Amino acid sequence: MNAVARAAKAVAGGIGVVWGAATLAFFALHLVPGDTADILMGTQALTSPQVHRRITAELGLDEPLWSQYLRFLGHLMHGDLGRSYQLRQPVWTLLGQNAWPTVSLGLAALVLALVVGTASAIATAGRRPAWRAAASAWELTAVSTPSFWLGILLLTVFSFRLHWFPVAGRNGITALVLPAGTLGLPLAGTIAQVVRESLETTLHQPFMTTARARGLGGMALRLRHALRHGASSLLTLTGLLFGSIVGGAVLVENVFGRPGLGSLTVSAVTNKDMPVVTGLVLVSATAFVLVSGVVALLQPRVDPRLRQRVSA
Amino acid sequence: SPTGEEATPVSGGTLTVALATQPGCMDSQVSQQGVTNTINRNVLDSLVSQDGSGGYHPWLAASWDISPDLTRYTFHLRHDVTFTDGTAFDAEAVKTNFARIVAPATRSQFAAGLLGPYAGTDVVDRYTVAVRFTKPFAPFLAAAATPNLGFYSPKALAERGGELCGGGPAAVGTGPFTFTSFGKGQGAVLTRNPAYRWAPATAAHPGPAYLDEIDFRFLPEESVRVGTLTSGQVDVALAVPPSNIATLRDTPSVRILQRDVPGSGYNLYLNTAIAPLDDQRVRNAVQRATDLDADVRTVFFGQYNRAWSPLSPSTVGYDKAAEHSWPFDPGMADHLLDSAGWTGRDGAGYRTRNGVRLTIDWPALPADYTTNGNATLAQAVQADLKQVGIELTRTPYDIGTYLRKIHAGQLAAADAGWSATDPDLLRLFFNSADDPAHGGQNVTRFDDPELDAWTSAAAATLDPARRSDLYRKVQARVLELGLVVPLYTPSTVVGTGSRVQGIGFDAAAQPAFFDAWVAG
Amino acid sequence: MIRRYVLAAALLLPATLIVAVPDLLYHRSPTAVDLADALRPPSGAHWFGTDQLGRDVLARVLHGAAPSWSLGLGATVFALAGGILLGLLAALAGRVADHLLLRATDLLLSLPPLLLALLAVTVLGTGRTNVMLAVAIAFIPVYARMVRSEVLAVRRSGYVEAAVGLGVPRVVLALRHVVPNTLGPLSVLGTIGFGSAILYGSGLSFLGLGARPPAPEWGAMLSEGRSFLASAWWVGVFPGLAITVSVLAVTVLGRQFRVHLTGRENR
Amino acid sequence: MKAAEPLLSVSGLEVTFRSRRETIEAVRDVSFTLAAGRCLALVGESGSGKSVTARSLLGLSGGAVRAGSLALAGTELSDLDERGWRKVRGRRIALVAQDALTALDPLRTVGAEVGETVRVHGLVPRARLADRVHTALRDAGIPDPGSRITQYPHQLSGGLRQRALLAAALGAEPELLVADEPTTALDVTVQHRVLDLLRRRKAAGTAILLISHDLAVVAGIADEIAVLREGRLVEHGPADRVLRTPAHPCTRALLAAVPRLPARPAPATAPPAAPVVLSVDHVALRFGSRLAVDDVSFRLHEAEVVGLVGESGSGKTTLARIAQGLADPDRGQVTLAGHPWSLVPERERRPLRSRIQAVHQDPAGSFDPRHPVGAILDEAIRASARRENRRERATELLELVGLPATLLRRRPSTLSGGQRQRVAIARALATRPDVLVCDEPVSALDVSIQAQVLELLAKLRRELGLAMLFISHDLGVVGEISDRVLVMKDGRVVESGPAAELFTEPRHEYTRELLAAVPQLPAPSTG
Ligand SMILES: Nc1ncnc2c1ncn2[C@@H]1O[C@H](COP(=O)(O)OP(=O)(O)OP(=O)(O)O)[C@@H](O)[C@H]1O
Ligand SMILES: Nc1ncnc2c1ncn2[C@@H]1O[C@H](COP(=O)(O)OP(=O)(O)OP(=O)(O)O)[C@@H](O)[C@H]1O
Ligand SMILES: [Mg+2]
Ligand SMILES: [Mg+2]
Repeated sequence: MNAVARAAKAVAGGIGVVWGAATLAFFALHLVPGDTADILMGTQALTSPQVHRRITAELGLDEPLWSQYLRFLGHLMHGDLGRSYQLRQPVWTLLGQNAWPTVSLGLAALVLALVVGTASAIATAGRRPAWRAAASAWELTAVSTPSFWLGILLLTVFSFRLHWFPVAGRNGITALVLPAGTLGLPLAGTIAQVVRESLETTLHQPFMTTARARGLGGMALRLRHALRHGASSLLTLTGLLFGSIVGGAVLVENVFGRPGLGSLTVSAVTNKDMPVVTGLVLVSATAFVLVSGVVALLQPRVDPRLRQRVSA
Repeated sequence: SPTGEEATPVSGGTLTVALATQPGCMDSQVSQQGVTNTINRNVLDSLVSQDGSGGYHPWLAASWDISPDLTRYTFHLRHDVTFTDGTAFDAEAVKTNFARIVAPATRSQFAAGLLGPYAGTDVVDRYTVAVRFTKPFAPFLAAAATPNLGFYSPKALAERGGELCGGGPAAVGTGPFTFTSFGKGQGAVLTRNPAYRWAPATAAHPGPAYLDEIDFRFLPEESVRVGTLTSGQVDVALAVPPSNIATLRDTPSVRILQRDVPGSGYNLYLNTAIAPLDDQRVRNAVQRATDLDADVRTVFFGQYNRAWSPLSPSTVGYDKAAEHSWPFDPGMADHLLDSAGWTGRDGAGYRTRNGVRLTIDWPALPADYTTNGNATLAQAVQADLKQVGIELTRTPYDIGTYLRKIHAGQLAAADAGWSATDPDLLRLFFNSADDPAHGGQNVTRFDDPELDAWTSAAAATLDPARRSDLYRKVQARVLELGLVVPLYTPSTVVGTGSRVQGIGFDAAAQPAFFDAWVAG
Repeated sequence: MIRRYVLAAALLLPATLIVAVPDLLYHRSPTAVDLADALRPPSGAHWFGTDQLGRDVLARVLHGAAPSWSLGLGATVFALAGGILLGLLAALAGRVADHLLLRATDLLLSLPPLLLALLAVTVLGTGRTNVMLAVAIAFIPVYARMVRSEVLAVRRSGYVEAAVGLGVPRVVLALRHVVPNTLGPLSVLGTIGFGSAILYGSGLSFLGLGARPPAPEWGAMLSEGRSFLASAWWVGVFPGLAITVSVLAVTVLGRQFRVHLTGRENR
Repeated sequence: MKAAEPLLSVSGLEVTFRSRRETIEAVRDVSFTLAAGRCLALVGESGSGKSVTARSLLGLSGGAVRAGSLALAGTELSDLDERGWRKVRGRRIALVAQDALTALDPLRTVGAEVGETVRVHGLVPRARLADRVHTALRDAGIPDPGSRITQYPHQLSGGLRQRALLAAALGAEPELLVADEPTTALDVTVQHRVLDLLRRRKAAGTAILLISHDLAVVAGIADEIAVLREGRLVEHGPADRVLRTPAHPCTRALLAAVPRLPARPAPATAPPAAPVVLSVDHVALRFGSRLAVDDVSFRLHEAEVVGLVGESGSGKTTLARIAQGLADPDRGQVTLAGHPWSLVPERERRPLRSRIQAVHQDPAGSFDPRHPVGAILDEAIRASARRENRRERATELLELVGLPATLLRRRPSTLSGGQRQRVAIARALATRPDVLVCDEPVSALDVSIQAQVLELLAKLRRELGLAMLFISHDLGVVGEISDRVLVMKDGRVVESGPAAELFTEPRHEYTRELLAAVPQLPAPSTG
């Protein structure tokens, strides 16, 4: 297969995933109980049945499901995501406003998690049990601490007591530190655990003896040889990392009062706000497809054995 | 100097305010959220202004006449009011706004309801406007005082009406501030309207607002909101959690302002169409078995008062006689239940009748739609009822299922707390015409001719004495029938930093920033 | 090796007993409200203090063990089983099946997890078992991917080739060589997943899809307790510790299991 | 003998492995010295502690080491901490590890691996590193080094990997080279070149500790020979003396077992009319641009042994994999006992699998690391058609290859190279196959065990009619066991014919080259 054909296939696969995700979201949302108009009105509405019917008709919710689906696909193909039922704004505007804060938060958290996680793993893999236990303890505590706790804790110490970082607001990069920490530390814990496991497996391989026989020691051994093997399993973890970031963003944005797709997701899903959910799913699926694409490109770079077809 | 009220207000400065909820739609004519009003009150003006004791004062309307049958309200508007985009405020503007509210395309979730039996608006002359109703509609002035019936510039409505939910510069009002920017989750920024000269009589000062800018931020997490206040990162924090109030009162750098919210308070409505609550004795037993004094004091750290009536004490028409009329009396509850035939006991200690356990389900709303305190209070009530052998279960529902069930009248008990300045609220909750299947709020599903007659009559008169009398009877009767267990009176608790002065409350106990100023 | 398992079992025995018979050692009701005794700090009478309704926090932590463990373990086991099955299918079945399964996991992974879990609860209905399944469903694609890539690596190895050369049937091959050799890395995720499942479940109860109050459940207690972080830390910290300690315990077991699998001595 | 100051002196070296179940004293009280420019060969039966001794010279034995003294040119090595060791390893003492197939990091290019020592010790400026790597690869006898630098270990044949390891070790020009079976996977021509390289290094002053079970190789280069047995030095002396007049019975046994090229045609042992069990017709397989197997055909009759020799990287292993049905050829086909064997679904192959078994070139990699020897054998026994007492059979199989039953509970990672290879042979025999594909089955075995295994294979063939495809670079071994021999070069069979004929009257240029390169043992003076 030449490169063009492969690229075309990858793009087609990606489009397939995005389409599938949108479809799944569409039907999922129709399965979510409750009437969209009711939910829009909320718990304290003064609605009359007429108003209710009008809203239903206006949103096209009275049509049969398949025709709603076709209409939905039609709009989708034109890149028309429509307006939010609840917020009444064009979905693109909402996504546009909220995408960057979440993306920057996610990236910052990811970088932090990668650095802290791999550092912790490298520093302790194959070392004395006491060290390993200590590292493992912090990692697992981070993993099993809910992000709202972690966020509140970090805020209490670093913002309220020490005044190092603001809670939120338009203060640029300093306002990103604590949220990224909150989102990133549990991830770092996961990464450290997985990478350490992989490092320790690698450190027992025969080629490690050869490498040591060349005068490589401690750090060099880990960085130059073992880490590559760890990176390979890390790449496999992208799905998890992606999900944790998208999922964790909700709570972190809530605690820090940050704008972002996370809080938008919760309100859109719970309010059955179809256009927004669709938009979010599209964004999320596209991002995932891109991330997996990058991973698919990176994986054979890290592990050359993947570059050839497997026979038998 | 932080000596308080005697100091002279100074102009200038930015006030940073931490809000507890993220507004969804920022269009006051559409949204039903309180937080939308908190922000928009500074941008949108109303025809009239209501004071804390139920009196009405001129605002955009210099005066008004009401037809004797309460179906036609004529307002004489001020001549000097302009929107911040330069458009003049006149009768046309009123008509355009009200027409928009009731237009189906607007899908108003709340304001359209406030207009009640709206029939139309007539432009009498440029500055005189008449609002017509198909039925007598006494609560209209109260409604007209809310930001939900505030006015957007007709020009802006025509040009950017579709963007109002997104807030920001598209929202052009006549208010003391202009809406500079809004981002979901990001916060809202309001900037002073220097041309403002039509503050209502209820305001403490005429002319423009003192503050240059108000910067609203959304911090839903309670402890974070408190932390930002105590660490000086915000000037004002709304919805201070009860657990922190006592400590904050003792914190020198913080001041606590508190005002009881008028309206229905926070109550538990019992569905009389579902067994075992179809038996009045069981309903009364629930009332008597609930030790609200202790429950409310503990759960809300002594900061909120228990309720005695389905109206909160700061509401016009509140019946003081309801107080202590149904005290905690587990003995009486036991007696009532025994007489209702719930005499058996099962292994878990609950009462039974013919082998059936005495169980009441009070469905739990998703956390987004309730507060930690309310959820905890429910557990306290659960424990109280267990003492007399009633099992109170709390089935968790997602919001969709919850609403479907409530509209179908399938929930045995439902909690609600509404803020409103007019006791007409009682009609929504207890008039049989307002049953949930028809979009009403009468989840008790109790069909009582007397209650129907009294609530309808009260909506058709403006005579304060007559209204009080009617509403007093309503309150007494619903308590006697056991349709409702009033739980507590919520209050608005605002924490401010010491440099902040002049924050007040409007009639609905919403914090008002027009008179606020910052020292230094 | 055996001795270590005995040791681990000995350690887990009290935990199991607590899960099975929560009031074996500590006889207090987890739901008894005592308003006069609300928010008391830890003391001789209440070892872990009391919560805002005067309920004994220790009793609630103990009684919360069973539902929390069943959520954590149940979801993890389900997700692992589902993930292993899908991952094996993807890696060992034909190209078409692999492609389809891969795309399907892609699809699930690409959705916001909240939506996925919500959908699961919606379709299955609320309730403890269904929340557990919902969490499991959200985890399955992650495990499936992990398994698949591990399987691909294992499949290239000499010992699988040797087994193929012996004519070992595909299923036996998968069970004897492939699965055990992928379990090592997977068990790391599994032990972490145990804790996340409990937290995830508490997230769902946030949306009105989780545990019923006043039943004690660690995730729910944790989120109740956060309002008191400054004033009454014990309300939230103890259930939090319970989760962490459980995760640590499960990890120690998992590590032991891994050592057994890989035949590597724990240095 | 020069009375030079010893570069390396070892006295009283002891290495023990302690596990919960047992304590293995792998090396006991070993002492020797080695001067610069000299070569000491460590020989001894498999599992006698050679590799462990070698590794402990770099502080990498993995067990508990006690030594009276371990000195390198005045530096006391046994006192070194990890940092100190690091300065010594690679630069002053270099190691060529025994298992070439697993000794290279699969994720790094050959160039990176080979250049590592030089880079780590900062021996040449970065800019000249590439040149240095290139030179090192060429010196180690790797043809077209430029194209190999960017390849990964799995793309190299066994012999190429071994040479890459050697290049990596010699790249930094160490004072002492510890080479553990550096030529096992090499065909004789390449072996010849590698030995030349070692000799040149020796002449340039490098001390060499050579471990090899191939006494002919040892004879060609070693100045002294030390014989290990069960961890003890049983004999130590000048090479010539030890080879000609061995003192210890163990040494004598080793020497007696060395196979030699047949001097005259032996009668063919396979009846010519025996049925064909395996038929390979015009198969070809390509990896990228490299044609690993190019139009190869041969037939294997019942009870026949076909030897396969040829240059390293010429496609022997690949051909073996095709024959075994583990790789499908791009062209051509394979038939096993009349059934189509290539390009058919695995489902159809599976019932026939037990009839064709293989000993892999890389036995270490062919064992599931989690399984102890017992489980490994058990799996194969179960795959055989017969019902039998599996435990007994496993013990019996181990006995067959000369291993004690105590090994059943050991994991492959704790076995010596020879022990592993014998386990692999035992496993291949477990199903009582008709055809055995052996890829270097005896290359890691010391001569006495090798003789034992060869005798075993010959017996199986005689008694059970076992047919074999036998790959080895050791022409002596091939000559001893094969009826017919195929010679491969660059993926093609360049010559084939009855073994005796081919070795005495080679026709192809390459075959002649091969034969000329075979190292010879000096004639024993006992006769
Ligand atoms: N890590 C280990 N743990 C336990 N036993 C070991 C370990 N490494 C080696 N041994 C044992 O030590 C003994 C010597 O092993 P060594 O590898 O030195 O043998 P060898 O002489 O190199 O044999 P061969 O020629 O087969 O490679 C063997 O019995 C082996 O099983
Ligand atoms: N997976 C692979 N990818 C690319 N090239 C390969 C692969 N496997 C083998 N080759 C190449 O195919 C050729 C033949 O390799 P093969 O392993 O069959 O050699 P061999 O004759 O067994 O050599 P040796 O005696 O050194 O083991 C070599 O050039 C090798 O580099
Ligand atoms: Mg060895
Ligand atoms: Mg080979």
